Amino acid sequence: MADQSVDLQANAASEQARPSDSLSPEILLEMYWYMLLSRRLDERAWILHRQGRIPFHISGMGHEACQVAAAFAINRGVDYVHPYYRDLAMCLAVGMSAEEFMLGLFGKAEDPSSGGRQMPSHFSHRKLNILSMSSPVATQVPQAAGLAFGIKYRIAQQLQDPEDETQPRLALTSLGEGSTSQGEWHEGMNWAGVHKLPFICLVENNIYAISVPMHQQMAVPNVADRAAGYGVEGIVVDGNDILASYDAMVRARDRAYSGEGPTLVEAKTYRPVPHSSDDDDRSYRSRDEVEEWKRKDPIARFQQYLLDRGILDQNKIDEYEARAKQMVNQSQSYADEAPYPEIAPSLDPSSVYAPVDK
Amino acid sequence: MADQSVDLQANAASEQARPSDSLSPEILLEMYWYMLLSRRLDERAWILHRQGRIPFHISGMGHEACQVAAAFAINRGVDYVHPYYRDLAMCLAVGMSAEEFMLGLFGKAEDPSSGGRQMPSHFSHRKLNILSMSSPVATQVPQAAGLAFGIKYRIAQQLQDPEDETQPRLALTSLGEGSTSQGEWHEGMNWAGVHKLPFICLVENNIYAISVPMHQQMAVPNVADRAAGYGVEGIVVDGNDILASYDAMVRARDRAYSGEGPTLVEAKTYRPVPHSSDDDDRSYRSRDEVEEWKRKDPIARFQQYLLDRGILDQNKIDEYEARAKQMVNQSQSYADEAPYPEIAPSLDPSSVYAPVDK
Amino acid sequence: MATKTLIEAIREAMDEELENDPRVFITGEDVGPRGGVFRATMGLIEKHGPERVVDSPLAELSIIAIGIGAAMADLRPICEIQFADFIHPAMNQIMNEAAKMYYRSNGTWTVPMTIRAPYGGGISGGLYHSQSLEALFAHCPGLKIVIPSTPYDAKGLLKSAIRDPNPVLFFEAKKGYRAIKGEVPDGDYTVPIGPVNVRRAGDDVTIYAYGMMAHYAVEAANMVAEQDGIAAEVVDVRTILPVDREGILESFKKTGKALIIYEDNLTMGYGAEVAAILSDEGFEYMDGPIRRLAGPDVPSVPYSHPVQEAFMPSPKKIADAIREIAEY
Amino acid sequence: MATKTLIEAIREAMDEELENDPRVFITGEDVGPRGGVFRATMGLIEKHGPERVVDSPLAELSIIAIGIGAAMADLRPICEIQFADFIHPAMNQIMNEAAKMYYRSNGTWTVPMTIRAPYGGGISGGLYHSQSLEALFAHCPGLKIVIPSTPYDAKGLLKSAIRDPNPVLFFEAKKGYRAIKGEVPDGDYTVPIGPVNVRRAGDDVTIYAYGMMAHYAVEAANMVAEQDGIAAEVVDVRTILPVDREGILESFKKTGKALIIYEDNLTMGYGAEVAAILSDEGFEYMDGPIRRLAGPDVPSVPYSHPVQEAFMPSPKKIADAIREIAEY
Ligand SMILES: Cc1ncc(C[n+]2csc(CCOP(=O)(O)OP(=O)(O)O)c2C)c(N)n1
Ligand SMILES: Cc1ncc(C[n+]2csc(CCOP(=O)(O)OP(=O)(O)O)c2C)c(N)n1
Ligand SMILES: [Mg+2]
Ligand SMILES: [Mg+2]
Repeated sequence: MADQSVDLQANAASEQARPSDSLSPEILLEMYWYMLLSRRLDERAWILHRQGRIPFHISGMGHEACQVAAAFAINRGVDYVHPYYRDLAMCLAVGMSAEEFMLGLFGKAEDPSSGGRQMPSHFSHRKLNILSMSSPVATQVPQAAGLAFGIKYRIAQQLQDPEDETQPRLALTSLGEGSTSQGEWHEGMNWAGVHKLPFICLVENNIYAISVPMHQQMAVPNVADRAAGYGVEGIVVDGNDILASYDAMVRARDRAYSGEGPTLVEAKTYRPVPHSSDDDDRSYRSRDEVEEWKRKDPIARFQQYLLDRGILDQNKIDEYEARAKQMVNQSQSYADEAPYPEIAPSLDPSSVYAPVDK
Repeated sequence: MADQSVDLQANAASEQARPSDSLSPEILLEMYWYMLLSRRLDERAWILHRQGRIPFHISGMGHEACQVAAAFAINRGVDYVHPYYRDLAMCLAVGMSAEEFMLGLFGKAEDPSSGGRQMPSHFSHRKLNILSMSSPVATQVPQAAGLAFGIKYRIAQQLQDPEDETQPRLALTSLGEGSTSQGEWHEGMNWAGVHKLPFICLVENNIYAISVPMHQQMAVPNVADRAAGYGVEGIVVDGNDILASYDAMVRARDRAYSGEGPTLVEAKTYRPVPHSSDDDDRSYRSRDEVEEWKRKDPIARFQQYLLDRGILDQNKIDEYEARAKQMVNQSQSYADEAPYPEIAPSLDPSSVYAPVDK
Repeated sequence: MATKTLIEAIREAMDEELENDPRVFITGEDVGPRGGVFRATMGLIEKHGPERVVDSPLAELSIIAIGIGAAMADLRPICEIQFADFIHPAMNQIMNEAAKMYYRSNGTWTVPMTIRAPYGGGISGGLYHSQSLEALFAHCPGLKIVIPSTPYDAKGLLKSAIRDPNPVLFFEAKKGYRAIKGEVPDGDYTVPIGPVNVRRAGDDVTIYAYGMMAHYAVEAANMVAEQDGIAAEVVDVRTILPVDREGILESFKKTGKALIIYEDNLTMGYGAEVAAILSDEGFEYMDGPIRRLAGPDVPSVPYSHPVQEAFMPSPKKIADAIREIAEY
Repeated sequence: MATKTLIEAIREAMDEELENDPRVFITGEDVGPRGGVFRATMGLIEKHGPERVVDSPLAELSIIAIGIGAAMADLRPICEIQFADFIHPAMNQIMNEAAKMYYRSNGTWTVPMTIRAPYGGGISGGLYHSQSLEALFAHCPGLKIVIPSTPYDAKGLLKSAIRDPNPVLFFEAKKGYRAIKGEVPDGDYTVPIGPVNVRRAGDDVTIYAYGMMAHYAVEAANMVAEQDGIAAEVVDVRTILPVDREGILESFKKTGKALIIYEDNLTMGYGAEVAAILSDEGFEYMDGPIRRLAGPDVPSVPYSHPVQEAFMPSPKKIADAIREIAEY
């Protein structure tokens, strides 16, 4: 079935123009910047955990390319994004700030995701139309189908102008390959297909679900092989190649905006670090394998691409690094000193209900 | 994706021998007999309901061919069968008696399925390795994968001789096309694929889930189109053609017995009657459609086949009909007069627990 | 006012809300041309169109999740679960998602969704078409749970549920769909979610009940009033969650004796919470043991006719229990 | 006897049962080479092989359903749910299937399956790595529910669970996995599922608790004994279902005062059932209000450190509650 999926990279060779060809140097550098910022924040989080200053971190390292590509393909901050815990780079690219991430790490009151109620990296941002995620995996997928259903409904009922770019016109959700084993995924994909929804499911396939390798998760080589069974287009892409990922996402976005229906984009990638700060990955994969993948690092790769094309030079790299470092430091201090949530209202049973209008 | 599924009927034309070619006249007549008996019991159940003598009936009419074919392909009464509420003909062919069915209809103590605890047609028969089914649809599918896992495990741990025909060597489960929308189905199929289990999923596709037509259920023309996504072989077959259904099931059985893995057989069929005694199907489908399908009745069709080949004649038909009628009458009287379950033990909280060995 | 059945009142509430608010839509199995297996949505697709009355795939988890997503996209979904017994596949979406969304997002995302589900026994539904599930969900902060007993309450409470910014589980006594009748105003009105409702006044014993059992309780109270001169007060706990602790305590302070009726399994049923509240906050008023009359602890409700009858609480059993407590 | 931690006792029970019965196998996420995210199954795949310690796909519903099927094929599955919080997708399989199988098949099919799941707060797990779910399942006849508090009980009860012909939910206090230590015999022994266990004797107040809270209760009881001379009896309700009504009543008949501790949400928590039993069958012994000290009714347990601490019952809060009741 693999051959059923659209292989954009193969297509690309034979075709004239890829959407990424028209990305300006400014945009390319912005994409680079978000990948870098994400990486540096992520590294700091690991350090903070090792120092015992935060209880938990779960990392997006290695996944930055497909995440930033996804964000840049959609209408950032407007289209619905229902991400998962690895999507730090995606959320930053959509508009979440470094401070906001750090506030979550420290569980502080100002954390926009949950006000410190949820574990770190359980992203949410109402103003950016980033939906609130839980820990149980894959629950976001059928919900994102619901968001997409909402869009289609609002347009059909003339509650929303289809041309209005200040309104969400698609729902993007993401998850790991392991999480597609959940019934939640099946049911969400099915709704998206039946109703031809403006829906994109990004599968960040890092070939492990914690310790469980893909062949114990599914009997097919690609998650995208399952898309056709839902009437959904499936695309397999090198998730460590930001431009290829962008091309795939643009295709998915165009399909969503134009009413052609849902798309599943499977980005092949890798997690070069343990699953989370609670994990030790030495029991389930070889150091050689990890080292090999580290050589395919998506940031180094994109950096080289930009250097080769003269879009980036060492000066600029240094400047970006300095800016990132400063942001990481500053946001850490800010979050560290920010107040915790107040206890009484956090534990007040009435706080679980939205107030009823009178 | 439809082309991905094995189309046995197309294959059949070009190939020499079909498994059904070697069925003896005796076996063919036995198959005919079970279809007929099932139909006559079913008809009687509708009458009993109309007379207000039983509160509920759910029918297997129209589905008899694929059901009896499935039963005859496996090791009847030994292999695990985890059926659904339409599988009266399948259960009869596996060994359930007419009385046993009637006892369930009347909710009597001797009912082998549940002792009158469950609604009618919630089949179970420990001695025949028919598993107990509930009402929530599709729950049987991952359980059947568990049964198949059990078989594979038992053989691997030498708890069972793989050649021993007194032991179950596959698990067959069945459900309607609508029920495949459930996450339960996805997860069961996935296990079957990952572990290459001796598992058969028979989808009795009658193109409606109560009132909901297939195109509102899924965005693909065949459920079998989804099989490949699980590493499962998918077969589409005319479920009103008992011999074609038998060929498909034999292929599935052979794959299971020989360790080649799971198979999904999608039998295209129709339900010529309302969903259940609570339904009125006039709101959601035309009388023309129903009439058209009635002309494709699987029993009439098989009868004609047998008549054409001289395996059956009018005398024999009359004899079968008389025998069926007598059985239906007798079993109805028996069940009608049989005692209800005793109340106190049925409502005793200790009755929900199997006793612990000391 | 016209007399309407429970199911007519429910249908009317949906019809009017569909009419009044374009964000309201219905989804569930067979809600379209079939009008629902109980006919609760009969005629609505014809009137409001297939975009607003949407037959779902046969998959409860997704019915709820689509509702959650649509609610967050500022729609007002009414999700029908065909029988309460089939809600379990959606537990994760209801308990871990809908119920926690407002809290977990620190009040930034809301899930204004209504989940309707017929519940209860006595209709030969066997183990999977008879369940009562309010107790299970009552342990989940963030949900509201409503069980109306009268057509008047049904219409008014369902409208409140649809307009509520929180997820509301609305359980309907299927046995009473056509059997329960009452006065229901045409047009708009609401009944607030929250407060219990004293359906019958009395000083001797308080009976707590809801849904179908509230009717049996009133019937039983009338029986013992006539036959034994016992004055039983019937508190209709029409909102199960959030718990109206004050409303529950108020009657008990007067009577000091409590009988809690539910057709759900006894252990950990809703009566456990009522008993716990009374035996703590109402301790000083206690004038006898707090009794529960409920379904036995076997999977509800066995099919076989005589067993089903024995399983269900009945006005007679309730009357006997009232007498026993009153005499204490 | 050697001193072992809670998790070592659990691992030892599984190891020995794998050794003794070829029908026993383990499945769940990361139970293989990773040895479980808490390391409960560490070393078992190396010792017993990948056919008996099986990494599952990431899908709880199927983990349970495979267990049900395998159990009916006469195996003895131990299904691990990585965190109790992730059991909701499997509710349908647990409540509608496993729990009802024996009853619905009139005693002909059995589901001898054990479901292990770490539960509870205090480990910075936030809303979805801290939940206590015993109360939810305690409303479901057909299940057995066990929550051991000591390593001795953990090993003995887990063996009983694995050998039990019924589905048993075995919840493990993850906060205590390494913190709780105790004497555990090497080799085979069992502790019966059912009876409560009096962990500390006393005449003044009865404290009901289980799991991690049983330890806090003993600690608090020791505090008030020393500081206030109050003799509190601690009843460890190590079997949640079926309810040991007699065991629960026995201590209360002596003390007439009850405090029920659980870290789960207050409303409809397990304490509600204990209170309901005491206020009915124990009415004549009541000598004060029946109190519950539990988690507040917000999704358990918020992540932020100070809020988490405030959410959880603690020995100090328990001691204060004992004093208040004792004085009543
Ligand atoms: C329903 C549920 N079960 C188990 C877990 C524990 N868990 C968290 S992440 C994870 C693995 C996820 O793997 P995958 O989907 O491949 O995403 P990845 O972490 O590799 O990006 C598991 C098992 C969970 N969060 N939710
Ligand atoms: C989980 C669940 N939801 C809803 C129902 C109610 N129901 C019973 S049968 C049915 C339709 C089944 O359709 P399909 O799977 O196509 O099987 P068919 O009846 O057509 O053979 C529905 C909705 C149910 N039994 N279980
Ligand atoms: Mg992964
Ligand atoms: Mg069908």
